[in-house]
Amino acid sequence: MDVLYFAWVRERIGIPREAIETSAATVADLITELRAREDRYEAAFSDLTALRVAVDQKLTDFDAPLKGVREVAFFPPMTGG
Amino acid sequence: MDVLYFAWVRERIGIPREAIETSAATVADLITELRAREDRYEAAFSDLTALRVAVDQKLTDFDAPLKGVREVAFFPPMTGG
Amino acid sequence: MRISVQDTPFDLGTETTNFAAGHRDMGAIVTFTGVVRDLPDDPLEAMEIEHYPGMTEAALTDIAEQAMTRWSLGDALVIHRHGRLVPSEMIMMVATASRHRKDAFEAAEFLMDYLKSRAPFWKREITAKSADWVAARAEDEDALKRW
Amino acid sequence: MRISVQDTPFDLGTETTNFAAGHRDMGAIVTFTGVVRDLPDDPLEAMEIEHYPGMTEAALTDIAEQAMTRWSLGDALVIHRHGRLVPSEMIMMVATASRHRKDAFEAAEFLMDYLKSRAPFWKREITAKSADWVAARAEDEDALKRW
Repeated sequence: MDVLYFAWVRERIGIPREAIETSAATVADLITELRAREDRYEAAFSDLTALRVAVDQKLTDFDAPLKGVREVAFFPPMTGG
Repeated sequence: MDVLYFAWVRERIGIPREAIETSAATVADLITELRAREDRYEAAFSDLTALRVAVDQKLTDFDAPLKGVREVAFFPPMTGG
Repeated sequence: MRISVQDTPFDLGTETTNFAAGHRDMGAIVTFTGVVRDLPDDPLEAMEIEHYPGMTEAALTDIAEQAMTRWSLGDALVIHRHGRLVPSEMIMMVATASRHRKDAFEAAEFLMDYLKSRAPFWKREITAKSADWVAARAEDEDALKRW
Repeated sequence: MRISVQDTPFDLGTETTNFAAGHRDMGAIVTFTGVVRDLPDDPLEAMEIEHYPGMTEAALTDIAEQAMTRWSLGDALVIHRHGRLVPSEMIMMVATASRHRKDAFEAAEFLMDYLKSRAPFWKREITAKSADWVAARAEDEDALKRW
Protein backbone atom coordinates (compact mmCIF):
# COMPACT_ATOMS: atom_id res chain seq x y z
CA MET A 1 0.00 0.00 0.00
CA ASP A 2 1.26 3.47 -0.86
CA VAL A 3 1.06 6.04 1.93
CA LEU A 4 1.31 9.70 0.90
CA TYR A 5 1.97 12.78 3.00
CA PHE A 6 1.28 16.40 2.07
CA ALA A 7 2.11 19.88 3.39
CA TRP A 8 3.40 19.92 6.99
CA VAL A 9 2.64 16.21 7.44
CA ARG A 10 5.13 15.55 4.62
CA GLU A 11 7.63 17.89 6.25
CA ARG A 12 7.38 16.27 9.68
CA ILE A 13 7.71 12.75 8.32
CA GLY A 14 10.41 13.84 5.91
CA ILE A 15 9.23 12.00 2.79
CA PRO A 16 6.33 12.54 0.38
CA ARG A 17 5.38 8.87 0.04
CA GLU A 18 6.38 5.36 1.02
CA ALA A 19 5.24 1.78 0.41
CA ILE A 20 4.03 0.15 3.62
CA GLU A 21 3.28 -3.49 4.34
CA THR A 22 0.50 -3.56 6.88
CA SER A 23 -2.34 -5.74 8.09
CA ALA A 24 -4.09 -2.74 9.72
CA ALA A 25 -7.85 -3.08 9.31
CA THR A 26 -8.64 0.65 9.37
CA VAL A 27 -6.95 4.00 8.90
CA ALA A 28 -6.93 4.43 12.69
CA ASP A 29 -5.08 1.10 13.07
CA LEU A 30 -2.54 2.20 10.47
CA ILE A 31 -1.97 5.45 12.36
CA THR A 32 -1.37 3.49 15.58
CA GLU A 33 1.24 1.39 13.77
CA LEU A 34 2.96 4.43 12.29
CA ARG A 35 3.07 6.34 15.60
CA ALA A 36 4.83 3.37 17.22
CA ARG A 37 7.55 3.46 14.56
CA GLU A 38 9.53 6.63 15.11
CA ASP A 39 9.28 10.08 16.68
CA ARG A 40 8.73 11.78 13.34
CA TYR A 41 5.52 9.80 12.84
CA GLU A 42 4.47 10.49 16.42
CA ALA A 43 5.06 14.21 15.72
CA ALA A 44 2.99 14.10 12.55
CA PHE A 45 0.06 12.13 13.99
CA SER A 46 -0.08 13.52 17.53
CA ASP A 47 -3.17 15.67 16.90
CA LEU A 48 -5.68 13.87 14.72
CA THR A 49 -8.11 16.81 14.80
CA ALA A 50 -5.55 18.68 12.66
CA LEU A 51 -5.38 15.84 10.11
CA ARG A 52 -7.46 14.70 7.18
CA VAL A 53 -7.24 11.39 5.34
CA ALA A 54 -8.01 10.24 1.80
CA VAL A 55 -8.32 6.57 0.87
CA ASP A 56 -7.80 5.81 -2.81
CA GLN A 57 -8.03 9.57 -3.44
CA LYS A 58 -11.38 10.03 -1.70
CA LEU A 59 -11.71 12.08 1.46
CA THR A 60 -12.90 9.84 4.28
CA ASP A 61 -12.58 9.42 8.07
CA PHE A 62 -10.26 7.50 10.37
CA ASP A 63 -12.67 4.57 10.67
CA ALA A 64 -12.37 3.78 6.98
CA PRO A 65 -11.42 0.12 6.25
CA LEU A 66 -8.17 -0.58 4.38
CA LYS A 67 -9.04 -3.91 2.77
CA GLY A 68 -8.18 -3.78 -0.95
CA VAL A 69 -6.94 -0.20 -0.66
CA ARG A 70 -3.98 0.88 -2.81
CA GLU A 71 -3.33 4.41 -1.58
CA VAL A 72 -3.79 6.29 1.70
CA ALA A 73 -2.93 9.97 2.04
CA PHE A 74 -2.56 12.11 5.18
CA PHE A 75 -2.63 15.90 5.12
CA PRO A 76 -3.82 18.99 7.00
CA PRO A 77 -7.20 20.63 6.27
CA MET A 78 -7.20 21.98 2.73
CA THR A 79 -6.60 25.64 1.97
CA GLY A 80 -7.27 26.01 -1.74
CA GLY A 81 -9.14 28.73 -3.58
CA MET B 1 -41.47 71.80 -16.35
CA ASP B 2 -40.21 69.07 -18.68
CA VAL B 3 -42.22 65.86 -18.73
CA LEU B 4 -40.49 62.79 -20.18
CA TYR B 5 -41.94 59.46 -21.30
CA PHE B 6 -40.10 56.19 -21.81
CA ALA B 7 -40.75 52.76 -23.33
CA TRP B 8 -44.45 52.00 -23.94
CA VAL B 9 -45.52 55.17 -22.11
CA ARG B 10 -43.61 57.14 -24.75
CA GLU B 11 -45.22 55.05 -27.49
CA ARG B 12 -48.77 55.56 -26.20
CA ILE B 13 -48.35 59.30 -25.77
CA GLY B 14 -46.47 59.56 -29.04
CA ILE B 15 -43.66 61.88 -27.96
CA PRO B 16 -40.56 61.41 -25.78
CA ARG B 17 -40.84 64.71 -23.92
CA GLU B 18 -42.78 67.94 -23.71
CA ALA B 19 -42.75 71.19 -21.75
CA ILE B 20 -45.83 71.55 -19.58
CA GLU B 21 -47.16 74.59 -17.72
CA THR B 22 -48.90 73.33 -14.63
CA SER B 23 -49.85 74.37 -11.13
CA ALA B 24 -50.28 70.74 -10.04
CA ALA B 25 -49.09 70.30 -6.46
CA THR B 26 -48.14 66.63 -6.75
CA VAL B 27 -47.34 64.01 -9.37
CA ALA B 28 -50.82 62.57 -8.85
CA ASP B 29 -52.38 65.98 -9.59
CA LEU B 30 -50.27 66.25 -12.77
CA ILE B 31 -51.48 62.82 -13.89
CA THR B 32 -55.10 63.89 -13.33
CA GLU B 33 -54.48 66.96 -15.54
CA LEU B 34 -52.82 64.90 -18.27
CA ARG B 35 -55.54 62.22 -18.32
CA ALA B 36 -58.15 64.93 -18.88
CA ARG B 37 -56.30 66.22 -21.94
CA GLU B 38 -56.58 63.53 -24.62
CA ASP B 39 -57.24 59.83 -25.07
CA ARG B 40 -53.55 59.02 -25.62
CA TYR B 41 -52.77 60.31 -22.10
CA GLU B 42 -55.74 58.42 -20.69
CA ALA B 43 -54.38 55.27 -22.39
CA ALA B 44 -50.91 55.79 -20.96
CA PHE B 45 -52.02 56.58 -17.40
CA SER B 46 -55.02 54.27 -17.04
CA ASP B 47 -53.20 51.74 -14.83
CA LEU B 48 -50.95 53.46 -12.32
CA THR B 49 -49.77 50.15 -10.84
CA ALA B 50 -47.94 49.58 -14.15
CA LEU B 51 -46.23 52.98 -13.96
CA ARG B 52 -43.22 54.40 -12.19
CA VAL B 53 -42.27 58.05 -11.79
CA ALA B 54 -39.00 59.93 -11.36
CA VAL B 55 -38.85 63.55 -10.20
CA ASP B 56 -35.67 65.38 -11.10
CA GLN B 57 -34.19 62.01 -12.06
CA LYS B 58 -34.91 60.33 -8.72
CA LEU B 59 -37.37 57.47 -8.43
CA THR B 60 -40.26 58.50 -6.20
CA ASP B 61 -43.99 57.91 -5.71
CA PHE B 62 -47.14 59.59 -6.97
CA ASP B 63 -47.52 61.70 -3.80
CA ALA B 64 -44.26 63.53 -4.52
CA PRO B 65 -44.64 67.36 -4.53
CA LEU B 66 -43.80 69.28 -7.71
CA LYS B 67 -42.81 72.63 -6.22
CA GLY B 68 -39.47 73.73 -7.71
CA VAL B 69 -39.24 70.61 -9.86
CA ARG B 70 -37.68 70.86 -13.33
CA GLU B 71 -38.22 67.37 -14.72
CA VAL B 72 -40.78 64.60 -14.25
CA ALA B 73 -40.50 61.26 -16.05
CA PHE B 74 -43.06 58.47 -16.46
CA PHE B 75 -42.16 54.93 -17.45
CA PRO B 76 -42.96 51.25 -16.87
CA PRO B 77 -41.09 49.16 -14.26
CA MET B 78 -37.45 48.90 -15.24
CA THR B 79 -36.06 45.82 -16.97
CA GLY B 80 -32.30 46.36 -17.09
CA GLY B 81 -29.50 43.92 -16.39
CA MET C 1 -15.64 52.89 -8.79
CA ARG C 2 -16.54 53.21 -12.45
CA ILE C 3 -19.95 53.46 -14.13
CA SER C 4 -20.24 53.34 -17.90
CA VAL C 5 -23.47 53.61 -19.89
CA GLN C 6 -22.57 53.12 -23.52
CA ASP C 7 -23.99 52.11 -26.89
CA THR C 8 -20.74 50.49 -28.00
CA PRO C 9 -19.73 46.90 -27.18
CA PHE C 10 -17.30 46.20 -24.34
CA ASP C 11 -14.72 43.46 -24.13
CA LEU C 12 -15.39 41.32 -21.06
CA GLY C 13 -11.85 39.96 -20.99
CA THR C 14 -10.19 43.36 -21.19
CA GLU C 15 -12.55 44.93 -18.69
CA THR C 16 -12.17 42.11 -16.17
CA THR C 17 -8.41 41.93 -16.51
CA ASN C 18 -8.05 45.70 -16.12
CA PHE C 19 -10.39 45.72 -13.15
CA ALA C 20 -8.48 42.92 -11.41
CA ALA C 21 -5.11 44.49 -12.26
CA GLY C 22 -6.14 47.71 -10.55
CA HIS C 23 -6.70 45.94 -7.22
CA ARG C 24 -3.67 43.92 -6.34
CA ASP C 25 -4.46 44.08 -2.63
CA MET C 26 -7.88 42.48 -3.16
CA GLY C 27 -7.86 38.67 -3.14
CA ALA C 28 -11.38 38.13 -4.51
CA ILE C 29 -12.86 39.35 -7.80
CA VAL C 30 -16.45 38.52 -8.82
CA THR C 31 -17.98 39.38 -12.18
CA PHE C 32 -21.48 39.02 -13.57
CA THR C 33 -22.16 39.33 -17.28
CA GLY C 34 -25.56 39.49 -18.95
CA VAL C 35 -25.78 38.16 -22.50
CA VAL C 36 -28.55 38.43 -25.12
CA ARG C 37 -29.68 34.82 -25.40
CA ASP C 38 -29.32 33.07 -28.69
CA LEU C 39 -32.05 30.42 -28.59
CA PRO C 40 -32.41 28.17 -31.62
CA ASP C 41 -36.17 27.79 -31.05
CA ASP C 42 -36.80 31.45 -30.35
CA PRO C 43 -35.71 33.56 -33.31
CA LEU C 44 -34.87 36.83 -31.60
CA GLU C 45 -33.59 39.31 -34.16
CA ALA C 46 -32.45 41.94 -31.74
CA MET C 47 -32.85 43.41 -28.29
CA GLU C 48 -33.35 47.15 -28.06
CA ILE C 49 -32.47 48.82 -24.80
CA GLU C 50 -33.87 52.25 -24.03
CA HIS C 51 -32.61 54.27 -21.08
CA TYR C 52 -32.99 57.64 -19.37
CA PRO C 53 -29.78 59.59 -19.99
CA GLY C 54 -28.68 61.40 -16.87
CA MET C 55 -30.84 59.45 -14.47
CA THR C 56 -29.25 56.16 -15.57
CA GLU C 57 -25.75 57.27 -14.57
CA ALA C 58 -27.05 58.78 -11.32
CA ALA C 59 -28.98 55.62 -10.40
CA LEU C 60 -26.04 53.32 -11.16
CA THR C 61 -23.66 55.56 -9.21
CA ASP C 62 -26.04 55.52 -6.26
CA ILE C 63 -26.35 51.71 -6.38
CA ALA C 64 -22.58 51.25 -6.60
CA GLU C 65 -21.99 53.70 -3.73
CA GLN C 66 -24.47 51.77 -1.59
CA ALA C 67 -22.58 48.57 -2.36
CA MET C 68 -19.24 50.19 -1.44
CA THR C 69 -20.75 51.31 1.88
CA ARG C 70 -22.50 48.08 2.80
CA TRP C 71 -19.67 45.67 1.99
CA SER C 72 -15.93 45.76 2.42
CA LEU C 73 -15.09 46.45 -1.22
CA GLY C 74 -11.94 47.75 -2.82
CA ASP C 75 -13.81 48.71 -5.97
CA ALA C 76 -16.92 48.20 -8.08
CA LEU C 77 -17.49 48.42 -11.83
CA VAL C 78 -20.78 48.66 -13.75
CA ILE C 79 -21.00 48.72 -17.55
CA HIS C 80 -24.41 48.72 -19.23
CA ARG C 81 -25.13 49.05 -22.92
CA HIS C 82 -28.13 50.66 -24.60
CA GLY C 83 -29.33 50.70 -28.20
CA ARG C 84 -29.73 47.71 -30.49
CA LEU C 85 -28.00 44.44 -29.57
CA VAL C 86 -28.09 41.13 -31.39
CA PRO C 87 -28.15 37.66 -29.83
CA SER C 88 -24.91 36.60 -28.11
CA GLU C 89 -23.84 40.21 -27.52
CA MET C 90 -23.05 41.18 -23.97
CA ILE C 91 -25.62 43.55 -22.45
CA MET C 92 -23.88 44.51 -19.23
CA MET C 93 -21.38 43.50 -16.59
CA VAL C 94 -20.64 44.24 -12.97
CA ALA C 95 -17.41 43.49 -11.12
CA THR C 96 -16.54 43.68 -7.44
CA ALA C 97 -13.17 43.42 -5.69
CA SER C 98 -12.80 42.54 -2.02
CA ARG C 99 -10.42 40.87 0.39
CA HIS C 100 -13.11 38.30 1.12
CA ARG C 101 -15.09 36.21 -1.34
CA LYS C 102 -18.31 36.57 0.66
CA ASP C 103 -18.27 40.36 0.31
CA ALA C 104 -17.39 40.21 -3.37
CA PHE C 105 -20.23 37.76 -4.09
CA GLU C 106 -22.88 39.50 -2.00
CA ALA C 107 -22.05 42.95 -3.34
CA ALA C 108 -22.23 41.68 -6.95
CA GLU C 109 -25.63 40.10 -6.28
CA PHE C 110 -26.83 43.31 -4.63
CA LEU C 111 -25.64 45.37 -7.61
CA MET C 112 -27.47 43.05 -10.00
CA ASP C 113 -30.70 43.00 -7.99
CA TYR C 114 -30.84 46.79 -7.77
CA LEU C 115 -29.69 47.35 -11.32
CA LYS C 116 -32.47 45.05 -12.58
CA SER C 117 -35.30 46.95 -10.93
CA ARG C 118 -34.00 50.40 -10.02
CA ALA C 119 -31.88 51.58 -12.96
CA PRO C 120 -33.92 53.16 -15.78
CA PHE C 121 -33.42 50.66 -18.61
CA TRP C 122 -36.21 49.11 -20.66
CA LYS C 123 -35.70 46.16 -22.97
CA ARG C 124 -37.65 45.35 -26.08
CA GLU C 125 -37.40 42.04 -27.91
CA ILE C 126 -37.58 42.25 -31.67
CA THR C 127 -38.63 39.15 -33.61
CA ALA C 128 -39.83 38.73 -37.19
CA LYS C 129 -43.42 39.22 -35.99
CA SER C 130 -43.31 41.44 -32.96
CA ALA C 131 -41.51 44.09 -30.94
CA ASP C 132 -42.59 43.57 -27.33
CA TRP C 133 -41.40 45.38 -24.25
CA VAL C 134 -40.03 42.91 -21.73
CA ALA C 135 -42.32 42.77 -18.69
CA ALA C 136 -40.79 43.28 -15.26
CA ARG C 137 -40.86 40.09 -13.20
CA ALA C 138 -42.30 39.95 -9.70
CA GLU C 139 -39.37 37.82 -8.59
CA ASP C 140 -36.95 40.59 -9.58
CA GLU C 141 -38.82 43.05 -7.37
CA ASP C 142 -38.97 40.45 -4.59
CA ALA C 143 -35.20 39.94 -4.84
CA LEU C 144 -34.70 43.45 -3.39
CA LYS C 145 -36.32 42.47 -0.11
CA ARG C 146 -33.37 40.45 1.07
CA TRP C 147 -31.04 43.46 1.21
CA MET D 1 -17.63 21.36 -17.90
CA ARG D 2 -13.88 21.88 -17.76
CA ILE D 3 -11.43 21.34 -14.91
CA SER D 4 -7.81 22.44 -15.24
CA VAL D 5 -5.09 22.01 -12.61
CA GLN D 6 -1.99 23.67 -13.94
CA ASP D 7 1.30 25.24 -12.90
CA THR D 8 1.22 27.79 -15.71
CA PRO D 9 -0.62 31.15 -15.51
CA PHE D 10 -4.04 31.56 -17.13
CA ASP D 11 -5.48 34.64 -18.77
CA LEU D 12 -8.69 35.62 -17.01
CA GLY D 13 -9.91 37.67 -19.97
CA THR D 14 -9.35 34.94 -22.52
CA GLU D 15 -10.81 32.23 -20.29
CA THR D 16 -13.91 34.25 -19.45
CA THR D 17 -14.52 35.36 -23.02
CA ASN D 18 -14.13 31.82 -24.34
CA PHE D 19 -16.38 30.45 -21.61
CA ALA D 20 -19.11 33.00 -22.35
CA ALA D 21 -18.75 32.53 -26.11
CA GLY D 22 -19.40 28.81 -25.75
CA HIS D 23 -22.80 29.41 -24.13
CA ARG D 24 -24.80 31.73 -26.29
CA ASP D 25 -28.09 30.37 -24.95
CA MET D 26 -27.14 31.24 -21.37
CA GLY D 27 -28.01 34.78 -20.31
CA ALA D 28 -26.01 34.91 -17.08
CA ILE D 29 -22.28 34.35 -16.58
CA VAL D 30 -20.64 34.60 -13.14
CA THR D 31 -16.91 34.39 -12.50
CA PHE D 32 -14.85 34.33 -9.34
CA THR D 33 -11.11 34.92 -9.42
CA GLY D 34 -8.68 34.48 -6.53
CA VAL D 35 -5.57 36.65 -6.56
CA VAL D 36 -2.37 36.50 -4.47
CA ARG D 37 -2.65 39.67 -2.44
CA ASP D 38 0.00 42.32 -2.84
CA LEU D 39 -0.06 44.13 0.50
CA PRO D 40 2.40 47.00 0.98
CA ASP D 41 2.65 46.34 4.74
CA ASP D 42 2.97 42.59 4.43
CA PRO D 43 5.98 41.71 2.26
CA LEU D 44 4.93 38.37 0.84
CA GLU D 45 7.59 37.07 -1.52
CA ALA D 46 5.63 34.17 -2.90
CA MET D 47 2.79 31.78 -2.33
CA GLU D 48 3.53 28.10 -2.87
CA ILE D 49 0.62 25.82 -3.61
CA GLU D 50 1.01 22.08 -3.09
CA HIS D 51 -1.63 19.68 -4.35
CA TYR D 52 -2.40 15.96 -4.62
CA PRO D 53 -2.14 15.02 -8.31
CA GLY D 54 -4.96 12.70 -9.32
CA MET D 55 -7.15 13.39 -6.31
CA THR D 56 -7.23 17.12 -7.11
CA GLU D 57 -8.74 16.60 -10.54
CA ALA D 58 -11.19 13.99 -9.18
CA ALA D 59 -12.31 16.25 -6.32
CA LEU D 60 -12.80 19.28 -8.60
CA THR D 61 -14.70 17.18 -11.13
CA ASP D 62 -16.94 15.84 -8.36
CA ILE D 63 -17.61 19.37 -7.03
CA ALA D 64 -18.40 20.71 -10.51
CA GLU D 65 -20.70 17.76 -11.25
CA GLN D 66 -22.57 18.39 -8.02
CA ALA D 67 -23.02 22.05 -9.04
CA MET D 68 -24.31 21.01 -12.48
CA THR D 69 -26.84 18.72 -10.81
CA ARG D 70 -28.04 21.07 -8.09
CA TRP D 71 -28.47 24.19 -10.23
CA SER D 72 -29.75 24.83 -13.72
CA LEU D 73 -26.36 25.38 -15.32
CA GLY D 74 -25.30 25.32 -18.94
CA ASP D 75 -21.66 24.89 -17.98
CA ALA D 76 -19.05 25.26 -15.27
CA LEU D 77 -15.31 25.96 -15.43
CA VAL D 78 -12.68 25.54 -12.71
CA ILE D 79 -9.01 26.48 -13.17
CA HIS D 80 -6.59 26.19 -10.24
CA ARG D 81 -2.86 26.74 -10.27
CA HIS D 82 -0.20 25.03 -8.19
CA GLY D 83 3.49 25.72 -7.69
CA ARG D 84 5.09 29.07 -6.86
CA LEU D 85 3.06 32.25 -7.43
CA VAL D 86 4.08 35.83 -6.72
CA PRO D 87 1.81 38.61 -5.42
CA SER D 88 -0.81 39.86 -7.90
CA GLU D 89 -0.81 36.57 -9.81
CA MET D 90 -4.14 34.86 -10.23
CA ILE D 91 -4.45 31.64 -8.22
CA MET D 92 -7.68 30.26 -9.57
CA MET D 93 -11.00 31.02 -11.21
CA VAL D 94 -14.43 29.49 -11.48
CA ALA D 95 -17.11 30.40 -14.01
CA THR D 96 -20.76 29.39 -14.25
CA ALA D 97 -23.27 29.88 -17.06
CA SER D 98 -27.03 29.77 -16.54
CA ARG D 99 -30.25 31.20 -17.91
CA HIS D 100 -30.89 32.78 -14.52
CA ARG D 101 -28.55 34.96 -12.49
CA LYS D 102 -29.59 33.35 -9.20
CA ASP D 103 -28.43 29.92 -10.36
CA ALA D 104 -25.19 31.29 -11.78
CA PHE D 105 -24.38 33.14 -8.54
CA GLU D 106 -25.32 30.34 -6.16
CA ALA D 107 -23.48 27.67 -8.13
CA ALA D 108 -20.32 29.83 -8.23
CA GLU D 109 -20.49 30.34 -4.46
CA PHE D 110 -21.04 26.63 -3.93
CA LEU D 111 -18.05 25.80 -6.15
CA MET D 112 -15.88 28.21 -4.17
CA ASP D 113 -17.01 26.97 -0.77
CA TYR D 114 -16.34 23.35 -1.65
CA LEU D 115 -13.13 24.06 -3.51
CA LYS D 116 -11.78 25.95 -0.44
CA SER D 117 -12.25 23.07 1.99
CA ARG D 118 -12.63 19.88 -0.05
CA ALA D 119 -10.09 20.08 -2.89
CA PRO D 120 -6.58 18.94 -1.89
CA PHE D 121 -4.59 22.16 -2.14
CA TRP D 122 -2.34 23.56 0.57
CA LYS D 123 -0.94 27.08 0.52
CA ARG D 124 2.30 28.26 2.05
CA GLU D 125 3.21 31.93 2.42
CA ILE D 126 6.86 32.74 1.87
CA THR D 127 8.25 35.94 3.39
CA ALA D 128 11.83 37.06 4.02
CA LYS D 129 11.66 35.49 7.50
CA SER D 130 9.26 32.57 7.29
CA ALA D 131 7.51 29.93 5.21
CA ASP D 132 4.24 29.17 6.99
CA TRP D 133 1.46 26.88 5.90
CA VAL D 134 -1.81 28.80 5.72
CA ALA D 135 -4.18 27.57 8.44
CA ALA D 136 -7.67 26.48 7.43
CA ARG D 137 -10.32 28.85 8.74
CA ALA D 138 -13.31 27.69 10.75
CA GLU D 139 -15.54 30.04 8.76
CA ASP D 140 -14.56 28.25 5.53
CA GLU D 141 -15.64 24.93 6.99
CA ASP D 142 -18.83 26.55 8.33
CA ALA D 143 -19.60 27.94 4.86
CA LEU D 144 -20.30 24.38 3.66
CA LYS D 145 -23.24 24.03 6.03
CA ARG D 146 -25.51 26.24 4.00
CA TRP D 147 -25.54 23.91 0.99
